[in-house]
Amino acid sequence: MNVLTNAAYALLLFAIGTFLTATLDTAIRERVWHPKRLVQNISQLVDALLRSDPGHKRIDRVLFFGAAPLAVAAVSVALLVVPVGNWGLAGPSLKVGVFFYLVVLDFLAVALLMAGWGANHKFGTEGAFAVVAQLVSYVVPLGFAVTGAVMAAQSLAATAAVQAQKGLWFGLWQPLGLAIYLVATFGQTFRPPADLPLSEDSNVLIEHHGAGEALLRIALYGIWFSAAAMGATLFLGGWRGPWLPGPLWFVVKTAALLALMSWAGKRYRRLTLKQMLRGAWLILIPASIVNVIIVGLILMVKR
Amino acid sequence: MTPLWLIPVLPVVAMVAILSLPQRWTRHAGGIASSGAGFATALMTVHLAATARGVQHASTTRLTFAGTTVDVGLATDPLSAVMGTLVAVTATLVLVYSIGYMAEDQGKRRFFAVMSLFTGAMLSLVLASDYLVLYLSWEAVGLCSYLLIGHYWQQQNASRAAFKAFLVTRIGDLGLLFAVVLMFAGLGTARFDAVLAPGPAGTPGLPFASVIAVLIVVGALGKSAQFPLHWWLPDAMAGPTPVSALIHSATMVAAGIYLLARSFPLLNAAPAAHNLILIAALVTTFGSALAAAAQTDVKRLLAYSTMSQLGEMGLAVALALPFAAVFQLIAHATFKALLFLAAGVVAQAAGSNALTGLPNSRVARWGFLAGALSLSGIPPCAGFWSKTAVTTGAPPALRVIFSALTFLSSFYIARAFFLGFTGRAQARTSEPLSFRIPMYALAGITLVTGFLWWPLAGLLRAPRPHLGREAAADVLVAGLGWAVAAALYKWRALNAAAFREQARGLQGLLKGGFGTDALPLAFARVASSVFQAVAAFETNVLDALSSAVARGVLRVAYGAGIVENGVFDRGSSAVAESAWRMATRTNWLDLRLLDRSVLRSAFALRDLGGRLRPLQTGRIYHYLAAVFLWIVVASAIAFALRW
Amino acid sequence: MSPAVEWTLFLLLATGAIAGAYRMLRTMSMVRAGIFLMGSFCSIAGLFLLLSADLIAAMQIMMYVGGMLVMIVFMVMMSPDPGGSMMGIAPPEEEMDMQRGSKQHHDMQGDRMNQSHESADEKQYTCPMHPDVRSDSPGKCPRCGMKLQPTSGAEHGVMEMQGMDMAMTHEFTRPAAIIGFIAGAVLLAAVLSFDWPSAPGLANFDSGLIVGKELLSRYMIAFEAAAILIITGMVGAVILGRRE
Amino acid sequence: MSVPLAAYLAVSAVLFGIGVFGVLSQRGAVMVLMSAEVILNAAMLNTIAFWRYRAPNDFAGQIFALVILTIAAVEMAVGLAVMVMIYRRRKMQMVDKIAELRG
Repeated sequence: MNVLTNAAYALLLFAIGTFLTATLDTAIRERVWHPKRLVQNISQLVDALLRSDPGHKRIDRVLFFGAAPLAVAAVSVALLVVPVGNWGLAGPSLKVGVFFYLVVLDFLAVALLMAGWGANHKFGTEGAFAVVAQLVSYVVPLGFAVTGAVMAAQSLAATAAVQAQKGLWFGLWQPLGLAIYLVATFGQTFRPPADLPLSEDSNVLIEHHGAGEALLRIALYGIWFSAAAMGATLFLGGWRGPWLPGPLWFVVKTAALLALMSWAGKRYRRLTLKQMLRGAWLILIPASIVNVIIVGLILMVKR
Repeated sequence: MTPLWLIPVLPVVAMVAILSLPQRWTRHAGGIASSGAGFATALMTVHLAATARGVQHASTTRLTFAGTTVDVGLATDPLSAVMGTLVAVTATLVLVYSIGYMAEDQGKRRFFAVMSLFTGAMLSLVLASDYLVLYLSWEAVGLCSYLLIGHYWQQQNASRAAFKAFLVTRIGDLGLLFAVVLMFAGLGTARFDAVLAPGPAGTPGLPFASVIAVLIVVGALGKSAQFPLHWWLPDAMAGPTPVSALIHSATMVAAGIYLLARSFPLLNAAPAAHNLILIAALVTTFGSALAAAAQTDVKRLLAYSTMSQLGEMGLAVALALPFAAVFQLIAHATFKALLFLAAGVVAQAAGSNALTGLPNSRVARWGFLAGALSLSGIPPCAGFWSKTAVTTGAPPALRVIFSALTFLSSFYIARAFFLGFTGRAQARTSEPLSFRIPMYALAGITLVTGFLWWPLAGLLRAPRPHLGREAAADVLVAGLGWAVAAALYKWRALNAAAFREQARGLQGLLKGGFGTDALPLAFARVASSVFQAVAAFETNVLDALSSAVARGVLRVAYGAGIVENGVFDRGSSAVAESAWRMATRTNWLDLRLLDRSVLRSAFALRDLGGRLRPLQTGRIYHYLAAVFLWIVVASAIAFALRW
Repeated sequence: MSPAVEWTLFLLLATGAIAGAYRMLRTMSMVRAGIFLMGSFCSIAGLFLLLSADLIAAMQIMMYVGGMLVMIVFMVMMSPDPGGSMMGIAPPEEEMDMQRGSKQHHDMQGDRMNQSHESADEKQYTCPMHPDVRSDSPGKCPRCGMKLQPTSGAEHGVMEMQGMDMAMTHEFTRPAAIIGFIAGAVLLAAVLSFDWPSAPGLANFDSGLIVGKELLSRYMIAFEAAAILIITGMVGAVILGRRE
Repeated sequence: MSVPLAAYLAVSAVLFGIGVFGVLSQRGAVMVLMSAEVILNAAMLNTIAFWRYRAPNDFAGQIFALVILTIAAVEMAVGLAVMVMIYRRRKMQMVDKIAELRG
């Protein structure tokens, strides 16, 4: 039975999460506070869901139409592992939780590749390859940053990470880890400074209109939300907090991270692929390895 | 107390340092590194000699391989401590000398590295506490000598000489190797005390004692260039002078004698070994003395003189005077090194080793003179004391031989001095400091060691020489040799006027030398009158007599040279001739019989290859198909068998 | 898990794995082949989950998803016709079934093609220099980049195409099939003829923790060997791949 | 665990067969590489199946699987590097055209 409850939990979290991120993002980017304008923005997205996405004769049918569902599935499975509150759910306490989350992230890249390639268009192909390049180079620093936190928590399970942060948040005594994690999420979830695959001249979502495109955009929001949520769990103590109830803390912390990221998105110009890859391989990966070493030393000293 | 094994290791460390230093450091690092090592070892050995008053050190390590345990290591007893000091001191002085000598040489870095290695190996040879370490360092020393003789490898004769030296000493080393093997077979260990311990009834407890003794002697003969294996030493002079000075006069060639002295109890008991040394030593001393008298090349002359001196030491060992031989060795090391260094200075300046064309250098002349005096055994020098140590111990019959030897050696060294160093050559060479220091030091040592005889004799428990009639007779004979040489080569070539100038020169020396004016003037006047009288006497009486004797000696010398070439050359060419003929015959056989069968099988193989060629299609999937097919077949078989 | 659920899951994943692998070999388009293989590997990972080896499942997915993406990129970069549209351009009308439907000319350099569906289907386009390059849409010739000229259409079976033999498999296919079949059959026979033990109970434990500990204690050598293997492999790949 | 071990082994046998067919029949070098991956996966499935059914508490099986995974990774890396080299020189990577290495 708990398979169903887990699935429900994930989908619910996916829905609320994406809604929250969408509103927060539009709020920060367009500097719009009025609830009416916020709702109007989201409603466009919703009615896009209803319009059909025919695609043209030249597309690779299997890939083109398979992309959107795969993306949404990937994101919801990723959210399965994120612990919102102190409920004894199987997902968050999965023994290989955090590792599983990292693995599932890649499926989004597969979906985008299928979408880009399937569209049988120059921009789509270029965007698809940019997606693959970005994925391959940003999963390594992300993995190492997460390793730092997992080492401190002594287990791969996300709940264990929350438990271990009873005393001091990992983000505080592993600042480098948190920084690398955030920068890597830009690369992984294709948010503004690193959103080359979604830019005008190499857009993965070209030829996608209506439901297909909407689903893919929702999936992108979802993956961004899950990244922020996992970041909050691993580095800012998850749902644990002094006064407020568990889930509220979770929302506050995730919202904080989301705000920080979208602000950074607004502020910096879009990175070219060369800059992004150079940043990942030459700066992030060595830094993340150093971070793991530092954490290891601290743990050895503490133990 | 500093660990014993450090002594041989220090120069090796210096060698490693020299080799590993970056290129731009070699300019002066070479000299410093090796001299540093030299000083370190010198200090160490002096320190050891001081503790030789009964305090014995040993550092042995136990090596176990393939079940057998061998304890190997170094130890000091009076003999090795003294020899160690000698080696270290001479090595240091020669290395200092060679800083100047090798200044422009490109191979300087290699030279100093190998010299340091040699010093280390020689020290471990001397300090070894068992035959195994001794043999290992014996080989290392042989290797270094090969490398150093062949230092100027561009020159054809140098590399050929190095090769010859290495081969001949190898023959000797083989003897020593078999000896060590026999020792292990017999006793299971090669330690000196075990091997040399007197067995029941005086004969050494060692099985095959006499065979081992003979083999040891063969080893010693090879290394010390004695009669059967002697002809490599003169050519070894092709190496740079410091090499000859250190290796081919003072240390390496002396190793043979040290070995004989060390294993003396063994040799004493084996009559075969005893006679072998006697014959070899006798032939070598006389043959090389005569040859030395006929030489025109100063370094070859010194080489032959070394051989004759070594022969003399061999004789001393044969006459059961091991420690006299060792003392002779020590004295010889110092003055022969001095002679070589002096000769080296002028030879390098002149560019050739010819005796006549040497330039005029004050330091070299006085150094050579000191060495010459010591060699011929004139009283104040070391040579006198060691010669008397040997002659006093010798039975009366042999004393005649020794005096003849003294005459010959003083004659040829005096000849060398007058021809080479008193000539009127105009070119003057000034010597850098690094030449002067070792020269003065060695000169000092040759003078001092004489007085060291008493403590050394006590230390080595050797018979003390009593300065009786025989010693005086020897000095006279030496003086006679000098007079003959002087007459033959110096005065006759001069006219009276030149002679007077010589006297005034002496006068000038005396005035400067002793400070008080009155005394030197008187003395000078007396000396000049004496010289005039002698000159007169010489012109009419002595001339005829000495020229006759000298001519006789020369004729004998040339005869010996001719004989030697004739006998050996003709013999070897005959052997070569027969070998060549036999080879051509087998070649005919080989062509007829073997080729046909071999060729046929080759052709068979070739067309088999042709048939197999299509198997190699170059396409990977064919190969992979074969692999998978085999997997399937194999698993099927396995599956069938199990089932 | 109840046996029924387990069986359905097993069958689902097994067919996924086998179908994925098979489709990879049969499909013309390289990218699709990559995706199918990735599907097959994910279902194998699912099988691992069924066998409660969750760490290995996660590792498998991470390794192969990333790996396949890179493989696809390489294939597109290096194969003459990644989109699989050049081959077997049968007359489009009759065989519009799923599998062959995607036979469109996919051109890396050309811009967006014939958005308007004019009647280009009957006419064929060929390159003046390479007559054997045929395509049913204007654009540039993949071989020499020259403008393609219209020409009379010609019936192209997969195999009879002269010159540019674009078939995915080479003439060794038939024996290959036989060997593959024999291999599978023999192993299958071996497997089915033995009575394998039933599964013992499995304490629910944290495989990540335990494998981690084991790797660094008992199986240190395996761990180090694997590490060295990876490093040498990577260095070798970099050196081979380096562009002079 | 109602699904018997034989079922897993059967699946891996079939995968192995498909892999072999793929390696031998495919013309594209990259396709050959991918079929080789299938064979490796078949082997890994076997390992894990045996681990689960024979000795679930001794983790040697899983570690062996990890080693297979490493081998697969390295094989892919080096294989692609070689592919790039061949492609640079010959502008195509059809396995049947590359046949110079022969007697």
